[in-house]
Formats: sequence, C-alpha cells, structure tokens
Amino acid sequence: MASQFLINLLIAFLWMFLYDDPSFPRFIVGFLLGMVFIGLLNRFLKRDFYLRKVVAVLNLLGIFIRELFLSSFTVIFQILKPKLTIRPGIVALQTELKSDGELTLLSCLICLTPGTLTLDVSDDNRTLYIHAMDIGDAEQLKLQIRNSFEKAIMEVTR
Amino acid sequence: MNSAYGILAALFVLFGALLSLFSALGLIRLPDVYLRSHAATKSATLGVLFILSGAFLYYWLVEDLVSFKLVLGIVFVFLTGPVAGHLNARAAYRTGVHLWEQSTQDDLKEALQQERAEAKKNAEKSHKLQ
Amino acid sequence: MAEALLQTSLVLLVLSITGCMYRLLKGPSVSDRIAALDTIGILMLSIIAILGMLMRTTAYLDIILVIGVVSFIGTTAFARYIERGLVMEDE
Amino acid sequence: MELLLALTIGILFAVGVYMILARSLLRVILGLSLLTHSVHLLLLTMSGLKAGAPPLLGEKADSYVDPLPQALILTSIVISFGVTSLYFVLAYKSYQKLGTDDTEQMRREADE
Amino acid sequence: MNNLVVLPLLLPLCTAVLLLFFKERIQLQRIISAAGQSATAIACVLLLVQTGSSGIQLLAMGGWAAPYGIVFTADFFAALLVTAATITAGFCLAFSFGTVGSEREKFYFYPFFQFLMAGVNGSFLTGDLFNLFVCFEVLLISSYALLVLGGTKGQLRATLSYMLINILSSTLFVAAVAYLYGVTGTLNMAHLSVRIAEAGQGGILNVIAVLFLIVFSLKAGLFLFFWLPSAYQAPPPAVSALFAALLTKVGIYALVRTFTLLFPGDPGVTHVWIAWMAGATMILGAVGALASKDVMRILNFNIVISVGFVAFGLAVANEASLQGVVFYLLHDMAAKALLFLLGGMMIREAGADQLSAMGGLISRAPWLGWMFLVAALAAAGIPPLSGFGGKLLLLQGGLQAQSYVLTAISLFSSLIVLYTLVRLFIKAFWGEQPAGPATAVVAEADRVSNAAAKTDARTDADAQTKPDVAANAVAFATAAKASHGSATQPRNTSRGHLVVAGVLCLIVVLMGVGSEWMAQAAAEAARTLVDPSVYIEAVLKE
Amino acid sequence: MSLLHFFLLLPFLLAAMLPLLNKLTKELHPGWLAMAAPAFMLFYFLSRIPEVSKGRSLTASVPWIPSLGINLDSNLDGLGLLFALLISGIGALVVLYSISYLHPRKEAVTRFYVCLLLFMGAMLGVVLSDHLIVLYGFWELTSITSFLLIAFWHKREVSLAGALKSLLITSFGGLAMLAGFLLLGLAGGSLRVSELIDSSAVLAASPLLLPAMLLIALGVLTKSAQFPFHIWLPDAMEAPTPVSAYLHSATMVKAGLYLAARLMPIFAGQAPWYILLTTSGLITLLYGAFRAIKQTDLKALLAYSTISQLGLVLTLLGLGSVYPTGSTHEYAVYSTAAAAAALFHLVNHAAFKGALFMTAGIVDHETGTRDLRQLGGLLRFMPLTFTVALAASLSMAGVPPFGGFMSKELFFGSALDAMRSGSWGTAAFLIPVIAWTASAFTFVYSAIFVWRTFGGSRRGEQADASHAAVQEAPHKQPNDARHATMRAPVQETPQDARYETLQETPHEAPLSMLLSPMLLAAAALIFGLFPGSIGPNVLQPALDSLQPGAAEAFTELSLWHGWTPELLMTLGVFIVGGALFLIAPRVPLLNRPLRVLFSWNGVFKGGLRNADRASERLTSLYLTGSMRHYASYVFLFLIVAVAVTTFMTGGFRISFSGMAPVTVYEGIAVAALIAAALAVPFAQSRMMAIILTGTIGYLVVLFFVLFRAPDLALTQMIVETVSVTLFLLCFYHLPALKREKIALRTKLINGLIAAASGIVMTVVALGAFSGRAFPSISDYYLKNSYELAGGKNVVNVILVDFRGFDTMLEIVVLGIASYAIYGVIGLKWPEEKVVERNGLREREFRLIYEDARSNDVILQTLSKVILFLILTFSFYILFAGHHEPGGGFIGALMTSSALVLLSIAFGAKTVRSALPLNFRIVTACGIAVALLTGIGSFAFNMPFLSHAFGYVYLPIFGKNELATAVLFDLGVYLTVVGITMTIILAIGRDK
Ligand code: NA
Ligand code: NA
Repeated sequence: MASQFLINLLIAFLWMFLYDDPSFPRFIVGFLLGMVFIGLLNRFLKRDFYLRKVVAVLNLLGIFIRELFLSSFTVIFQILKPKLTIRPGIVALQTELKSDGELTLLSCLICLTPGTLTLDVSDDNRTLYIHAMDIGDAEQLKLQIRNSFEKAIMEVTR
Repeated sequence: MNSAYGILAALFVLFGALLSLFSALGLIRLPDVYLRSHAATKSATLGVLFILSGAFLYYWLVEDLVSFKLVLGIVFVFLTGPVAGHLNARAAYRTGVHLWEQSTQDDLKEALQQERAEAKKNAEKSHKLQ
Repeated sequence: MAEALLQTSLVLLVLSITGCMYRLLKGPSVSDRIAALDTIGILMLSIIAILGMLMRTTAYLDIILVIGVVSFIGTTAFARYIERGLVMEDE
Repeated sequence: MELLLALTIGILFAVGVYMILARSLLRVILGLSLLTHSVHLLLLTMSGLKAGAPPLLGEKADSYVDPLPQALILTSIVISFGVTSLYFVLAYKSYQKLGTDDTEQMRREADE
Repeated sequence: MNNLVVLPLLLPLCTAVLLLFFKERIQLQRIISAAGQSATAIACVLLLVQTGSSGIQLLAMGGWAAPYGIVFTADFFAALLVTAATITAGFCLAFSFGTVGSEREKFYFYPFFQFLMAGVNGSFLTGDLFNLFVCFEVLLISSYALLVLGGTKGQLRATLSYMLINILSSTLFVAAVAYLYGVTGTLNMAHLSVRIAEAGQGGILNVIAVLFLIVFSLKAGLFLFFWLPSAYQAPPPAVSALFAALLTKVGIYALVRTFTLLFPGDPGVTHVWIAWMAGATMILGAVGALASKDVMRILNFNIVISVGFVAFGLAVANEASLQGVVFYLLHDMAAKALLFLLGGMMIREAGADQLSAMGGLISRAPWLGWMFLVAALAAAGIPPLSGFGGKLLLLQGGLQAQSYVLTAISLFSSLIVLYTLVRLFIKAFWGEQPAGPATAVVAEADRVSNAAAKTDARTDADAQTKPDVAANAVAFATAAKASHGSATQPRNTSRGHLVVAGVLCLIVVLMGVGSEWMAQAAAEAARTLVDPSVYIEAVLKE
Repeated sequence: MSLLHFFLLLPFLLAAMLPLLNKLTKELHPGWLAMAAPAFMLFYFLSRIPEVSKGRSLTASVPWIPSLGINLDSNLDGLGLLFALLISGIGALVVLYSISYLHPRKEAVTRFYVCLLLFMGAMLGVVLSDHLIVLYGFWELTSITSFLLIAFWHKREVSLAGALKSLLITSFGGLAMLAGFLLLGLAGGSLRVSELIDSSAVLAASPLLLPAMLLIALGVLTKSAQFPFHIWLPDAMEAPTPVSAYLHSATMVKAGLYLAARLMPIFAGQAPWYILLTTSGLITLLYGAFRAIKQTDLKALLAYSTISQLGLVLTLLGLGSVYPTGSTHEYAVYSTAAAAAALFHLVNHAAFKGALFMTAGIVDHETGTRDLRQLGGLLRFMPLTFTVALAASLSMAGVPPFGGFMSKELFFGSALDAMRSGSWGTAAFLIPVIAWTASAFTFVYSAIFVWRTFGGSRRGEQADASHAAVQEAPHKQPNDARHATMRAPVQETPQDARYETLQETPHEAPLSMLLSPMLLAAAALIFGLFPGSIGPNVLQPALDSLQPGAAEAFTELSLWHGWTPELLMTLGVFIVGGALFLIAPRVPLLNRPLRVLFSWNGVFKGGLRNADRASERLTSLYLTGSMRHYASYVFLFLIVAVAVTTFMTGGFRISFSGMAPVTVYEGIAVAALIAAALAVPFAQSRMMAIILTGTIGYLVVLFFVLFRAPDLALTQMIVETVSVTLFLLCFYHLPALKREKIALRTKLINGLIAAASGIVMTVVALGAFSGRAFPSISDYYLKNSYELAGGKNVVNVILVDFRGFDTMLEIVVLGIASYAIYGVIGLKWPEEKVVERNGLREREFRLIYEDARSNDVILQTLSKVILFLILTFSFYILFAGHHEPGGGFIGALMTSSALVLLSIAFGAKTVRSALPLNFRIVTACGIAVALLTGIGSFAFNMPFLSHAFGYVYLPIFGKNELATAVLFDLGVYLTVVGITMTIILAIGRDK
C-alpha cells in the first residue's frame, strides 16, 4: 500500500518536473495520472514498502557517493597507468538481503561504484557474483560491501 | 554566458567530458570485456553526473531556468546504467566470453557448470517422460 | 571562455565516441560491442546536453531523457538477445 | 557545411546502393536504411543550413531554421519505419519458408 | 472549399477502419466493403458532375490555402480517373467475394483493399507534391499487403522484389522532392509550376525533372517495368486485376501531371526521354508478350505495352494525344481489369496457367471465352470497342507531331497485343483439352482441392462456415499453383463471378460504342493538361 | 436513321437476336432465319438501282463520335451499290446453300450464322462507309469475323493455324492502312472520301501522300491476298465451304480491290500507286495461276485461282489508275477501259468462283474428299453438279460465251494498250506477256478442276477395298470423318493422303444445295450473253465512281469484235492451255507440289517461330528474376539519365557561396558518419552490420541536433532503437551471415554503380543548392503558427495542422504495415510446411534458455520502477508536443518502449495478461479518432481536418488551452501504440 502511494507521489512530482512548472494543478494531474497507472498495472507491485527514516536514505546516499568518487579515481588511475597492474576476478558474495528490492538496490550500488560489477545472481537470490577490477583481498572486498552497502540498505529497508 | 557562473558550469562539463574520455580510453585499453565494462560504466555515472550537473547549473545560473528534466536525466541514468552493465556482462559470461588470463579468481565458473549440468539432467528426464 | 570550454568538452566527447567506435568495430565479443554502443549512447546524451547549452536552447532537454530510456532498452534487448537468443519470452 | 553534407549524403547513398546490390536480404535492408538516412539529410540540407533557432516559438530568437523540411523528414521517417519493418518481417518470413535469405538462391529455387 | 473532394479518399479510409473491427465476420465485412465501395463511387460521380459543371473543385485541408496547406484539387481529369478507378475496383471487389479465400478475408483483405483505394484516389486528387508521395505510400503498402497476404513462397519472392523496387523509387521520390524544394522552396504543384516557369526550366530543373521521370516510371512500369511481370503474377486474380487496372495508372497519372503541369517547359529534353522510354517499353513489352507462355504473364506484358502506349501520348503532348491519353487510360482501367478477371477465371476453369496445359475451354465456359475475346479485341483497340477512340487520338497526335517512328511502334505493338491475346484465346478456349493436366498436379494443392471439391458446389452461393473451407482450399490451390507454376484441379466458375465480368464487359463495349461521351470527357479532361494555367489559377486564386 | 442505315444495321441486329430466335424456333434451320438479312438487303439494293444508275448517290449520316469528326457517313454510289449487290446477292445464295451443307444438329450452326451475319454487316459497312475511320472499323471487323469463321471447326489445329495466320496478316495490313488513312486525313484535312476527292490537288502537293499511299496499299495487298501476302488465303480454306465461297472468293478478299477502286479518284496518276498495284497484281496473277495448276485439293486449287484472279483485277485497277481523273492523255480512255474491265471481271469472278466453291463443297459433301487424286468419274453420279462446274469453269477459263471470256478480252486489251501507252518503259511488254501466260495457266487449272473431278473413272475405287478396315471408324461418325479428311494441309498434299475416305457411293446433291451454284453459273452465262443486263445499270455507275465523268464503257460490249489481237491471244490461250493440260500429268513441273528452298509460307512460319524464340531469349536476358539485377537497373538508369540530361541541357551551375561555415565538431561528426558508413559493407556478421547501421542512425540524430531539429532528433533516436530491436527480434531465426561469394568483377561493377549513384546525389544536391531561386514558403508557418494554429512548436503544428493530412495518411501507412505484418505472420495456409531450423543450435539454446536461464530479479525489480517513469514521460511528450518537441508519435513510441521493457523483463505473456487489449483494435481506434477529428469539421461546414483551439477555464486547473489538434495527436498516439505492440507481439509470438 505504502509503496503504491509512494510511487503515486513520485509520478505526481515527475509530472510536475517534466513541465518545469511546480504548481499545484500540475501535481494533481500527475497524481491522478499516477493513480490511473497504478490501478492499471498494480499486478507488478507485489511487495509492500514501508516508509522509513530519511536519515537512513541519506546515509546510504552518502556512503554511495563516497564510494563512487573513491573507486572512480582508482579506476581512472588504473586506466591511465602505462602498465596494467590489476588482478581482476569474480567473487561470490553471500548476502543476507532477502527482498528483490534490497537485492536490486545492492547490486545497483555495486555496479555504480566503478571497479565492481554485479555479474550474476544465483537462482535462490542468496549469492551475488561480483566482478572486481582489482580484488586484492577477496574477503576484504566482501566485508567492505557487507559493512557499507548491505548494512546501510538494511537500515533503510528494515 | 561568459559570466563566472557560466565558466563554473562549463568547468563541470569539461570535467565530465574528461571523465568520459578516460572511460573511452579504458574501453580501448582494458584487456577483457568485463574490465571494459567497468570503464564503460564510468561515463554512465560520473561523467554524466558532471556534465548534466554542469548543464543544470548553466540553465539555472545563466539562463535563470531550473530544469528538473536534467535532474531526472541524472536519476534515470543512475537507475538504468548499472542494470544495463550487469545484463551485458552477464550475457557475455554466459555466452562463454573468457576472462582475461591474468584474472585471479572465478567463483561463478563452477556454479554455472553445476547449474547447467542439473538443467541438462532435468531436461533429459522430462524428455524421457514424454 | 565558457563557450571555449564547452567546445573543448565537445571535442573530448567526440574523441571518446571515436574511441568507442574502435571498440565497436574491433569487438571481439558481441558484448564488447554492446558496451561500446551503450557508452556511445551516453556520450551522445552528454553531447546533446552541451550542444543545447551552446545553442542556448532548452529544446533538446527531452532528447536527453529519451536517449536515456532508449539506450537502456536497447542495451537490455541486445544483452537478452545474445544471452538467450531471443528478446522476449512468450509462453 | 553544405558541401560537406552533400558529400556525406553521396557517400551514405553510395554505401546504401552497394549494400542493396548484395545478396543477403539483411544487407539489402540495411542498405535501404542508409539510403533513407541519406535522403533525410538531403531534405535537411536543401533548406539551407544557415544558423537559427530551432523552430520553437517560445525560444524568442531572431530567426528560426526552416521547419518545413523537418516536418517532411518526420513524415518520411515514420513511413519508412513502417515499410522497413514490413520488409524485415517479410525477409524473416521468407527465410523461414525458403530456408535462405540469399536472394540469388531464392531465384534459383524459383526457376526449378 | 468543397469537402466532397476528399470523400473519394475519406470514404474508403472510413470503410477500412470500420472493417478493422470485424476481423472474424466475413459476411459482414463483405457487406461493409460493398456498401463503402458504392458510397465512394457515388461520391466520385457527384464530384465528377460538379467538376464538369462548375470547373475545378478545391479543398484546402484544414482550411490552409495553397501553397501553404495541402490542397486537394479535382480537375476534370482527376475526377474522371477517380471515378473510373473506383468503379473498376468495385468489380474487382465483387469478384474477390468467394475467390480470395476466407483466410485472406480474415486477415484484413478487405481493409487493405479499401486502404489501397484511398491511396489511389488520394494520388489522383492531391495537389501537393509531398502529399502525393504520402498517398503513394498508402497505396503501395496496401499493395504489399495484398500481394503477400497468403504468404506462399512465390508470393514472398515476388513481394520482396516488388517492395525493394518500390522502396527505392520512394526514396528517389523523396530525394527528388528535396531537390525541387531546394530550388523552388515550395511543394504545392500549382505553385511549383509557377515558380519553375519563372526560374526557367533548364539546367538543374531538367535534371530534377528527369529524377521525377525515373520515380514515376518505376511506378508506372514505363521502361523500368522489369519488376512488373512477376509481381502481378503472384496474387489471386481479384488482386491482380485490381493492380493491373489501377496501380500503373497512378504512375502514369503522376507522369502526366508532372510533365504537363510542373515541367512542360523543355520538351526537347524531358519529352525526348519519355519518347525513348515509351518506344522501348512498347517494344520490350511486345517482345515479352511474345515470349510468354502462361496466361498471367502474357496479360502482364500487355500492361507493359499499354503503359508504353500511353507514354507515347505524353511524349507527343499535343492536344489530340493528351486527349488520347485520357481516353486510353479510362479504357485501359476497365479493359485490363476485365482481362485479368477473365484470366483468373480461365486459370480456374482449366486448372492450369500454362498455355500448353490448356485447351478446349469454350465448350465448358462459352461465355467466358467470348467475353475474353471481346476484352482482347478491346485491348487491341479494335473498333467499336473501348480501346479504339484513345488509340485513334494517340495515333493522330503522334502523326500530327510527326513522330513517325513512335507511331509505327505503337501500331506494331497493338498488332502484337491482338496477336498474343488472340493466340491466348485460341490456345485456351479452342482445340482439345490436353490429356491429363490434372494428373500433373502439385500434390499438396491437389489433395486440398479434392477435399474441398465436395463442398465447393455450395461455396459461391452462400459462404458460411463449411464452404469457407472450400474457398480457402481454392485460394490455397491457386496460390500453390502460382508458386509452382503447374496445374491444379479445374473447377467451374460461378455464375455470380461471370455476371460481374459480364457487366464489366458490357461497360467495355459501351465505352467504345459511346465513344462520343468518352471523347468529350477526354477533351474536357485534357483542357487542364494542354493549358495548365487553368489549373494554376484555380488553385492559387484562393 | 435512314433506310440505308437500317439495312446496314440489319445483319448485326439479326446476329444479336439469332441465338434467341433459334431457341424460339426449335425445328427451323437457323439458316432460314439468317436468310432474312441478305434477302431483304438484296431486295432493297436492287430497288435502288434505278436511282443510283442515274448518278445520284444515297447518303446518310448518323453521329458516332462527332467531337472527333467521326460519324457513320454512308454513301451508296455506283461502286457501293455494285458491292452491296454482290454482298447481299451472293450472301443470300450462300446462306441458302449452307442450309443444306451444315447439319443443324451436328454443327454449331447458330454460331456459324451469327458470325456470317456479322461479317455480312461488316462487309456492307466497308463498302458503304464514306468515312475512312469507320471504313477501317468495318474492315477490321471483317478480319475478325473471317477469323472466327475459318476457325469454325476449332478442334482442328490446322483451322486454328489458318485462322490466326489470316487474322495476323490482314490486321497487320489493316493497321498500316489506318496509319495511311490518318496521314491522308492529315494531308487532306478530312477523313471523308467524298471530301478528300475534292481536295486531291492539295493532297498531291503534300509530302504525306506517298507514305499514306504506301500504307494504304499494304492494306489493299494484304486483304486481297496479293503476293507475298497471299499465304493466308489457301489456309483460310479450312473454313466451311460456304464461308470460302462467300468470304474468300466473292466478298472479303475483294475489300482490298474495293478500296483500290474507291480511292482511285484520289490516287489516280500517282506513279508509285499504280506501279505498285499493277506490279503486284501481275506477279500475283501469274504466281497464283501457276500454283493452282499444281494443287491436288479442290479447294486449294480454287484458293490459288482466287489469288490469281484477284491479282488480275488489281492489275486492271492499277492500269486504270495511270491517268489522273479528267486527264486528256490519249491513252486515258484505255485506262477507263481497264477500270471497266476490273469491275466486270469482279462480277464475273464472283459468279463463277462462287459456283465453283459450291460445287467443290458438294463434291466434298457427297464423296467425303476433295483430293483430286482420289476423285474422278463423278459425271455419271452427279450430272447436274458437273454441268454447273463446267459452266463456271468455262467462264473462269475465258471461253465464250461466258462472262469470263468478255472480261478477259478486256483485260488483254488493256494490257496491250498499257504496253503501247509508253508509260511502262522497257518492261511494258511484260504486261501482255504475263497476262497471256497466266491466262493459259488459268485454262489449264480450269480444265483440271472439271476433268479430274468429273471425267475419267473413279480413282478412289481401287483404294476402297484395301482400306475397308480403316473406314470402319469414320463410318460411325461421318461428320468427324469429313473433318478428318480436311486435315490434309491444303497445298503440301503429303503421300499418306487418306484413301480411306471415299466412304459412300456418291450421288447427286439435293436440289436445295444445287440451287445456289446453278443460279451463279447461270449468271456467269448471262453476263456473257447479255452484258447489257448489268452493264449500263450497275457497272457503269460503279465506273463513274472510279473515274468521275468516265466514258460509257459497257454499251458496246459484245461477244464478237472481229479478229482483234485480243481474240488471237485468247485462241492462243486455248491451244497452249489445252496442250499443257494434256501433258501436265507427265511434267513434274506442272503436277508436283512446289518444292523450293524459299517459300513465303516458310518465311512467315519461321518468322513467327524465330520471333518467339528470339523474344524468349531477349526477355530472359534482362528479366532474370534477380533482385540484385533489378535494383542495379534502377541505379544504372538513374546514373545514365542524369548524366545524359546534364549533358543535354548543357550542365548546371554549382556555386560554393552562401554556404554555412563548418565548426570543428560538425567536421568530426561528418568524419565519424563517413567512417561508419564506409565500414558497413565490410561487416562480417549480422550483429556487426546492424550495430554499424544503428551507429549511423545515431550519428544522424546528432546531425539533427546540430541543425536544430529537436523533433527529428527525438523521433530518429527512438525509431532507430525500435528498428534495432525489431532487427534483433527476427535476428535469431536468420542464418549466420555468410561471406558473400561474389566475383571480383561483380563487386567492381556494384562498386562502380554505387559510387556513381553517390556522385549523382552529391552533384545534384550541390546544383540544387546553387540553383535556389525562391524563398521558402516556410516563413508563413513561422509567422502564423501561434496566432492561427495555437502551437509554438512549428514542426508539430505543421504536422498536425498545416500538413495534418500528411500525418493522417502517415499513420494509416503505419497501421497498414502493422496489419500486414500481423497477416504475414498469422495467416497460415493448411498443410504449410515450415523449414526446419538448424537443429543443433536450436537444442543448445533450448537448454540454456529454458532450463538454465539466468536470474532476472534485478532487471525485473528495476523495470517496475522505471516503467512508471517512462510511461509518465511518454504522456508528457504526448501533451507537450504542441509547444515543445514531442507529439503523439514520439509519445506513443515511448509508451511502447515501456511495454517492450516490460516484455523483456517479464515476458510477452505477462504484458498480454496485464494489458488485455487487442492492440490491433487500439490501432483502429486511433485511426478512427484521427479521422473523426477531421470529419468533425464537416459539421461546422469547415474544410476537412480544420482544427479549432481556444482556452477553457476549469475550476482547479485554471486557464487551459484546448486544441482539437491535440485530439488528433491523441489519435496518432493510440494508433502508434497499437501498431508497435501489434508488431512486437506478433513477431514475439511467432515460433
Ligand atoms: Na530508419
Ligand atoms: Na493448347
């Protein structure tokens, strides 16, 4: 229910933004449009979504941006180095996250940060296979992901 | 246009463009498709982030126009870019594109072999049933 | 000054596209090409944003979004195709 | 610029023609789409490439580019999209039925 | 402003859209199609009457006057062609009931038919060069659909090559429009005419004129007709007849319009091309007709010959010859439709399309035979049938203009028309039926036909559920034969279809006997062709 | 309508009604019905003799195509009357004869009489028409009815061959004649004979006269079976004998002579005309007579005899045309005599040849054969027939006191005078020599005809016994058997000629059958004994038509003129002819079929066969069925046409001034585009080729941006992507792209064509740019888009309003494409075979795809979110389009792409169940909305597609713009959504 409302709200804002006209009527039209869409397509929205602390979201965002910048520059550095010294590989990561949304968020974040890439997800949604540009210590990589992203996501979602 | 704001926006853009160039370089230089994927994802993220932010700043500060479309653009790219990268890399892996020979570890190889063997067995079983 | 910077950026982006073209033509795997194509799409998006600034028009802002959508769907379709041999399942 | 674009148009057209003269239907179809691009660029070039704002009246510009060719190109894009789609589906169907997408092979079969 | 002008396009369009909602209900589709076709015909006749009585009728779409908007311009020539096309197509439609097969009928045959009509009529009426391109596309894509519907191998092959050629010509069309727009900055044909005349038709404009010549020649089958014989061979007879009657005519119409309105200025260049192409077309068409050994192919080459014949009139471009062009076009629509319908019935009767496998049909189908002979004589321009008046005017025009070689060629070609069609008549209707054509049947087609033979007797009267199977099988058999070029089970033509052909045959005769009306109409129609200023003033005065 | 026209129409009317009348009168032989026409006609024309003989001609006119000056102008003058009498008189006799000849049960007599009546009317039309075009029409009609009658027994190959040959040759001549007529009309300013005669002076000065004469002569020579066009006539003998008697001796073949006579006042004095006529007449005369001697088939003999006699008359007409009308030359009077002789012989020939054909028919009918080698001794069985045959043959041989004698005397006289006149130069002596020789031959074949048929003993009797067995079958179906005998080709007479045919004891024919030939033979005698019976009343008026103001030529005709040179020649003919007849059986030259290396028949047949073969070869040379070739024809023609035209018009100007400057990034984009384009042909795989083409598409988008076309960029971007998706959808099914095995030469040619086409495009583009002479009409749109149409996006306003009609049709095109795609994929004929796909590859994919497929959780989860984003965006694009870039088309494609994403992530089935819409109906609704928006303006009496816009105030929303154009755009949107989804789902579903 809540997630549907959220999406609805989102659509309303989206509508408003698209017109570059943040006015109430636009918002209402967007909201109504959203209601129509959700009414039509509600079969896809299987799971509920609970509104949680905004702080958790911001925290997640912060972690993400930090990771983004840090690893970006690492990668650029690697690219610009005359000789490749990286040791890439694929690492299996067991995750505690359960819902599709959590899993997706995690793998998106992993993908977004340069240097790591979600390659595959096991059929039971428990294992993520991550291609890393420079593994270094595989266990440390896993730990890092668990501690930063996974934890932050759980903060948001649970 | 050539106000300080304009130049600021332009610098943002230039930085984004540089990032894009680097990732293109990566795309050329890196040895296997997975590594190149990393580089490719770069321009989808940081590069676009900077360029669109620059544009946002430009329209906002120079042309006095707050364009949420640009913000939406950033959000959209951030949402889709990683998934696209993921799908492409997975497709590569599953169609048998090899890792760079200097790769150190491949946890997926075994898992995938197992999965396929099982699937084959199931398929043959169901064929026999028919 | 700002204009010059933007134009420099354009040149850089076009160079990047050329780089991607190299990968596109060279391959060797199809996925390489798709990655290159996807990148070209994103670079196009950036180029169009800059061109819009240079032309002092907001006319192209929609294209930015459209390219985002479309290049994503294109990449998805390509990836799905090479992985499964078809784009959409139907049964 | 017009000179440069005229050259581009010619090259696109030439490559398109070369592809159309190939045996594989796919190449033919791709050739057709190159021809279409070439002709669209031609329409654009023919209206003159002088500077001007996009033909959006909200832009408050002194001069606008010629909007008519743009409208014509749009119509043409849409139509050739429909036609090319049909052609592609036909090509695919004939591969299913005739077992080849080689036009020469089709011809030989027809003779039998 | 006269909204009547758009009806010949709008009514088929509306009919088609309405038909789209009743995919499975064949009987209803037939009724709607027939009603729609009749309504269109009535609208055309009304338009013709109005055009005749009060001159050129205009409709500026959306109220945007020329040269800025698209203006439908019905001069008497266009109105005449629209009327003739609609009525002729009506016969093809009536013939298609029960001959195209229920599968086709369920897969939008009738909507495609109506869409084609919309495209054809639109092409005749539009006064805007780019809109002409769009109308062409409407009719072309419908023709692709009609051609390929059924999807047999032969059809696929034919459609692929037909489509390729037409896409090429459409591409060149856009290019030519682009060039012309580049020079003149306008698209309305009347306005173009004014501007071209003002700029002086030399140099680049002549080159552009030749581009248009190529484009329309491809559509008309003038010299560039190589695509035609195989394309028109593939579909069922009703469709072949429709194509034969209308499609090349649209191309010819465009040629006539272009070279009388837009580019009349330098006949030393453009019309010389047309003359050469016309001569070559007549010769090659005659040669092809001589070389052909099966019914449809002979008829197809006869189309080619008549295209060359009309183009000869355009090349000469004096008053008599332009009148002849109009007259001959009207005749050719009816006569070609008739020939193709009868040809289809012949193939059906004989169960074969190769001359060597035919013979002695006259005892089984006397009416068919004599009608075919009449149609053949009409096509050859034997007086007092419909083909004569136009032929006479064209010859007169040719001699007046002292183009003796072309006149000789066109006389020779009409001898070949007579020879090939009469030979076809002899081989098919006279002599003995060759032993066992039905034994050499394609296995698959035969089996289906046999299964259907029992129900076939009832097929034509009331095509309900069961007869559909038969009709379907017939269509399949025809299609299979078309793709294999060999024989199928012979079957009798239904009386209904015979009546359809009979009425058309009567029209062909009456068009000849009543040549006076035709000649007057042709003279009236040729007025705008001879003197385009009439057309220009009417369009641009508003 | 005058009485004249009524009688002209009568045969046609009767022909039209005959089938019906015949049904009403079941027992009556339809011949009796058909008889009415000639009988009434004869009566009428006889009754006109007094009037016409006074020099008054009957004229009447009925308008046919008055605006072209073509009317049924009829003119019954002396010449017309002479022919009308022949047509109706002999017509009546032939119909009478045929009533006994054709059995109403065994033959398709109705068809026979219909054709015969049509012919009769046509022939009458020929001789009564004053208008050349109408004359031509009837002329062709005689050819066609003749064709139908020759092929009366259409089951026999020989009949068909003969019919086609006659049609081909006579209509060839007819067409030439038509051209001649038209030239004559052009030169003389009229197409009416009577008016042309008046303007002969103008004609004589016209350069068109000579070609006109030659062309008309072609008509004359072909129709009247003159050498070398005679070949059709012997084969025409495949027709039933009444037809031969009527058409191929008395009437139709004389149409050519008629024309030569009719035009004599116009062409007289024109050397090419009379030389041509005389020469070909003489050649034909001699050739026909010589060939006649060698025939063994009765009808063949008569056919060659007819050819010869036609040559005779034509010679006379040629001699009669030597001096222009009113000439005072001393020999002009002899020219008149020749013309008179022509007319007289025409009549005589009609009488005796008609009788001879009929006797031949009787012999055939009663004995079952016409083969002279089997006939003989019929005298004792058929005395009456013999008498008739004898009388007619004597007339033919020119023996007094028959009419033939007199006309032959006149002929000799004319020939001698021609020699004396000096207008024939050194060859002059040939005229009487040939005339005499031919007459000797004529005597021989006349004797052969009578003697071999009736004299001696019955040769067939010996053969009879030995071939008894063979006769069995024919006895059962005598009629068929008779046809079988006629299968023998008329002139070759092969050795295996059927001896089995003398099946019954011959006996005299019934009187009804004999009546007609008897009357004709009697006429032949009467014309000789009492030339005055027709001379002053019939022949003299006809002569007046030929040579207006001619002297009385028939008053002093008598059998005895004293010992004139003509009489001596005649005596010579009898002596030499008799001698030849006696030695003929022993001289191979006279009794063997002509065996020559070169025969005109062979030329004709071989010509047709070679034309067939050559045309097949030529046609298959360019109609290869190869798409590649066809496409290259198009481009080759483009290249040649543009190059030649440029050359012809003296080139065009190309100037580089006024071009926009090139920026760096534009330059780079151009370079990239060119590079990508050049790489395309080298693509090794399908994927590669598609990607490269897609790249080009995207680069084109960049150009659209650079040249300020946001709508274009949007559309191209999305269309390109959808196209690529579509390519991919079908991709899987196509085989790996093979390396094309193309010869280097072909590659080179292709490359040259391609390069040249590209150069053409570029050069013409530069030319067109430099030739720009006018400002574009676009300023109007820019000025009025907002004020008049209420939209700020000018391109969109053009699309939905100024040129909304284009857009309406454009979505119709798209719609049709989608339905066609649906049809192509959906329509399945029964028992359709589907080509097996590559098995191995199939299984491999099945394994991976069905059983071990990857986990889509990430894509699916993300799609749920993005879906709404895209959908919202698509609606924005749709509604904002009137002022901003966008519109219905792009909006719809965005919507569709959202649905495509959904299908990719969740499968097409999910989409179908989530959106249980029939997308084909959506398309239909969309088109309907667009149409209705346009039709709506009808209600306000506005032009189709008129849009209105205004502002509406709504409670919450405030001031809102409402343009019907937006509604139109909504229609576009619905259509395009329907189309894309139809296509995508149709393809997706097809396995
Ligand atoms: Na395209
Ligand atoms: Na035959």
